[in-house]
Amino acid sequence: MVEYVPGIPILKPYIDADNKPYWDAVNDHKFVVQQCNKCKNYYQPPRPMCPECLTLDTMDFVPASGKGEVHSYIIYTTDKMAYPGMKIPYAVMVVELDEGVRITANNADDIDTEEIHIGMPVEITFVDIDDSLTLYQFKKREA
Amino acid sequence: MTSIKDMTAIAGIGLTEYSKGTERTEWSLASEAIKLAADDAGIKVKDIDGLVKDIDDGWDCSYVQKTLGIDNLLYSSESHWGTSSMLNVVTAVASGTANNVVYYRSRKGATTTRRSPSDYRVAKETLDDSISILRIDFYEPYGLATPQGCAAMLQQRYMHEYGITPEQMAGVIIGISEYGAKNPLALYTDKPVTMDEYLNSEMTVAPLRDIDCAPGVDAGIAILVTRTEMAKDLQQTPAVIMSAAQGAAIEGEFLTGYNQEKMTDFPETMNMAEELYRVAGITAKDINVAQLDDRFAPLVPMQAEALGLCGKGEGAAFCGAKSLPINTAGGSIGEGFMDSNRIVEAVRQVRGTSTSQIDNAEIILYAAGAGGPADGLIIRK
Amino acid sequence: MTVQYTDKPIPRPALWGIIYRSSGSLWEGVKEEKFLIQKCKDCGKILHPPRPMCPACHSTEQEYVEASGKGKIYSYVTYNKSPHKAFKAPYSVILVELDEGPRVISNTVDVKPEEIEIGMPVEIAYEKIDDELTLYKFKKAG
Amino acid sequence: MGRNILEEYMNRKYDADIKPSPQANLIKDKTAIVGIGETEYSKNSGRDELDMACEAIKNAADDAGIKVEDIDGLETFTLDRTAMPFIVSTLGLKNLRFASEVSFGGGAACAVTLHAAAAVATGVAKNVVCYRALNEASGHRFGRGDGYAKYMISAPTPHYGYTFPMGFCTPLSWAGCWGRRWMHEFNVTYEQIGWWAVVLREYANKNPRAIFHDKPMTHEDYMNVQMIVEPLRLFDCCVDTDGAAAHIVTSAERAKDLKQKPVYILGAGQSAPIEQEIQTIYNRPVISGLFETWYAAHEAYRVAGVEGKDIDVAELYDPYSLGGIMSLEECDFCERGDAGNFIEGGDNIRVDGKMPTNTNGGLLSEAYIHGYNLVNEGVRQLRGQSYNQVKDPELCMVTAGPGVPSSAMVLRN
Repeated sequence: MVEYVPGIPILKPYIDADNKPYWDAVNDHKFVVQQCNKCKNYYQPPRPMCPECLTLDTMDFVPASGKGEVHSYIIYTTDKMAYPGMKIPYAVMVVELDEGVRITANNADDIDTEEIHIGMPVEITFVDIDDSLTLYQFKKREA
Repeated sequence: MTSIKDMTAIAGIGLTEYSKGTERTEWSLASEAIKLAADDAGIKVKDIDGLVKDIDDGWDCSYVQKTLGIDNLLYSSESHWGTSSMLNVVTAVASGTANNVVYYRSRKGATTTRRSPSDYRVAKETLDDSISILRIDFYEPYGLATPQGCAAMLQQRYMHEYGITPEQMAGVIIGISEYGAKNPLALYTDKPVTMDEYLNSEMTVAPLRDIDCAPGVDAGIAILVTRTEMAKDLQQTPAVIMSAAQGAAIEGEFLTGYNQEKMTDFPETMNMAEELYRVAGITAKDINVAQLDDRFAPLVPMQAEALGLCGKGEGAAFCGAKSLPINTAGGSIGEGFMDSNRIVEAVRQVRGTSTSQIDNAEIILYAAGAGGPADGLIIRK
Repeated sequence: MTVQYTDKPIPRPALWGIIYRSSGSLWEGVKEEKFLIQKCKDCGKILHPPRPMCPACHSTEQEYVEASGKGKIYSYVTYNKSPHKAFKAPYSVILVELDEGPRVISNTVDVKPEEIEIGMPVEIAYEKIDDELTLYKFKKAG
Repeated sequence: MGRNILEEYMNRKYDADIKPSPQANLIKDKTAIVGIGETEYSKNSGRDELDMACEAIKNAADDAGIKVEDIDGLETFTLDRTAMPFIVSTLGLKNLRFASEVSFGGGAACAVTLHAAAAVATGVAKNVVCYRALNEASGHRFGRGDGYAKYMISAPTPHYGYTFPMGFCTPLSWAGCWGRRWMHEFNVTYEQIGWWAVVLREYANKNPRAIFHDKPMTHEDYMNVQMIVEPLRLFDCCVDTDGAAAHIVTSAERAKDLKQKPVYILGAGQSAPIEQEIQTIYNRPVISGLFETWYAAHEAYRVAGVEGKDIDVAELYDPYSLGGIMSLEECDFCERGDAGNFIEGGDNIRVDGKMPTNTNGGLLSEAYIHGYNLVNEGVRQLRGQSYNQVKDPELCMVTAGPGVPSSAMVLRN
């Protein structure tokens, strides 16, 4: 569960031509992963060219299940290394998705920081931070 | 005594389309350029084991590997003020550290002028470096706030010292634009510049005419270098690197070397030229074609003099008379400001594929860094 | 006063850097309308821009001496379009070679852009921009 | 994509066939580190970085017995802010022949020496100085979180856009994430991790240059100290430092008639394996290991023609204890996943142990000059000039920053 400190803006993603579809989907509360339509490999982070086929025009964004499990995590216990816009303690998790790629996200309201453990089954959910920023978090999922 | 002479060669060049404004990212341009360079040389992209870039643009090698599928790199470096990318590449290959090293640039000079975020940059309080602080402490409070202004300061002193007239100075860009008109890639030069156009060109900062300033361009360029004996059994005629060198000088800055004894001498380029010719075992007279730094046309004559291509004060007349072919693809004035597009043209002259092919083009000189830390290359068939 | 300023903040020396602080004494002197140039205590070489070590003898002991403020215009440019919102075009930027050797960038106070010539003798003048910033400028000499 | 790299890494078999042949390598045994220098390491230098860089370079030249103007090559990080043209004007370098910068912060700690050696070995330059100066204690701190909120509205690069918005924006926390996965996969305990910080502090207490020279720390102190970002405690973090360090590389012939006993570069290597990022290496096939340190170390071994078991003393880059501990595995000083047991009790890494490590106190307790102080300690060990001198060592392994494109080198006396 993450609490934001009022008055300190949350940093927005850096959006450019390579990752725009990824973040546009998040804005519509949809989750997509980049896939090369030639070799069918999934890639994270999204990129302009497929490293397997070396092609610039085969990179699609396909709907993803958003299901996965916690691969690793950290918990900010002091403000020394934490982002000032989020209340201490807060956790950040690396989640391995069913598609095999891994993304980082905070735990949703239904997961307390102490409950997080490696291997925990989770599922994506979306949070509107403010009118110009929507992010994904992960909530509990029955295995 | 070991030397880098003839040990390495440019085996592949990669050039994306030039654009005055593209949606594509620098990452996409860099990836395509490197792939094109590998295809041009005839090697697998996976066999590239070294990547060198300029700090100001493009994306660092860890990004570019994600699109090229390179398993591991044995060499990487980023050039900054005072360093030379090509010399890095040559020492990497010649020392046996890596086999195929690519110097790549990807820049959106036409779309945005922001510095590439590829390096970790925190904002204002931690300024870039001491040279940026010198500029802010000593030049910007007085309104000298642009590179154009600094180039104009050099031009004014040079024209005064040798009594150069605007008509003579016009010869530089008129000569270069004649080559640009024959090069379909030179987006900014469809026909040669006329004397009237030159004399009537606006001066944002006098005495530098706006027409004398190279525009920005969006493009990706990659230069692949390998050992000469390996290049011999690849697809293209190898452009053998006779020598590569870099030059610096005390009191040198970046276009603002005001406390050098004679700033219009370009001491950095003179130091670099001395080593460049020594390693190559030739003199300035053996150069058949030159690709010089024409980001600001009035600096080309000073660079030609510093390289020993002509006597002091004779630079403008030398360029106007076209006694030596200079920037045979139209240079940055024609193709947009990206130093390595002149390396590509130098390689075309070696391969005989230039849009203005010089028939006895045996030894080609490339030089960059006019008025600041200098960088040079001599290549041959 | 040949350089016209707008109401926007005028760029000013950084001075607080952790990277390069050597020019601090020079700007303190300018506040008291004295133009101090750095000199190596061991070999007497004039160092400009100021720096922590002498390139000639590698001594790290420097002192500041007051310059005469006299010099000649070495080069100049004239901005017909202003590149910075604090400055009103047209204005000229001059490069002055001081009698003691260093060359400094500045503005003229009493010479219009079209009157400036290379070799023109000039003398230092000070212009208080605001309570934290005084800039050294140059006026016609003699 | 990446299939053979995973096999290679997991089977600990470094595939050397496509690499440049060792015979073609001009650096091996033909270049040497002949001079080392540094300023005082402190929490508040009161000086600017340019001033400290010049002092460190001058000290290195004096140590080598050469004049400052004999230096014709400069080598540093892209992060360094002393700007080479102004270093040339301040040191009075009349004919600079080579200059190069390497990116990726600490990952370049040995790459700078490799590039300097490449310039010397190919005859481009004679004396190349690698230097680094920073006021990271009194000035700007890279590793803190609050810096970003003040300066930025969005992540600085696209790839940080997947971590910064989640409040995940400091190198220590990124490392803590793959570090925890390693601890999980090989059930490494916090008690075991602590021994790294404890032994390094013992070394520092005998090293007058070290910032924590007069501050002892027991294993119990370690266990009771505050957790900064779980799983890493305050004593697991490197010590932010004001200072500068430098070392000079020249040819083996010239090294013979200089002041100090030459320390030869036997083999050096750089690395940037697949899905490489700045610490956020979460899309690697496995994240419980440092591919970049393994590849850099084994490229250095390949060129040097030696193996992990031949090394007598190691200086492993430890911006946080986990980086140094896991590097023990990547340099083959112990099996993959066994580093926790290897450092338990601390004897194996003490001065008379199986692999004396970070004998100056490392980046945790001596100083954090981005690895340059580790290179200087490696040189001191091989000259017999260390405060924690290993009994006549012959081979020293130095590694650079983990989690980023990295480098490593084998030095010999």
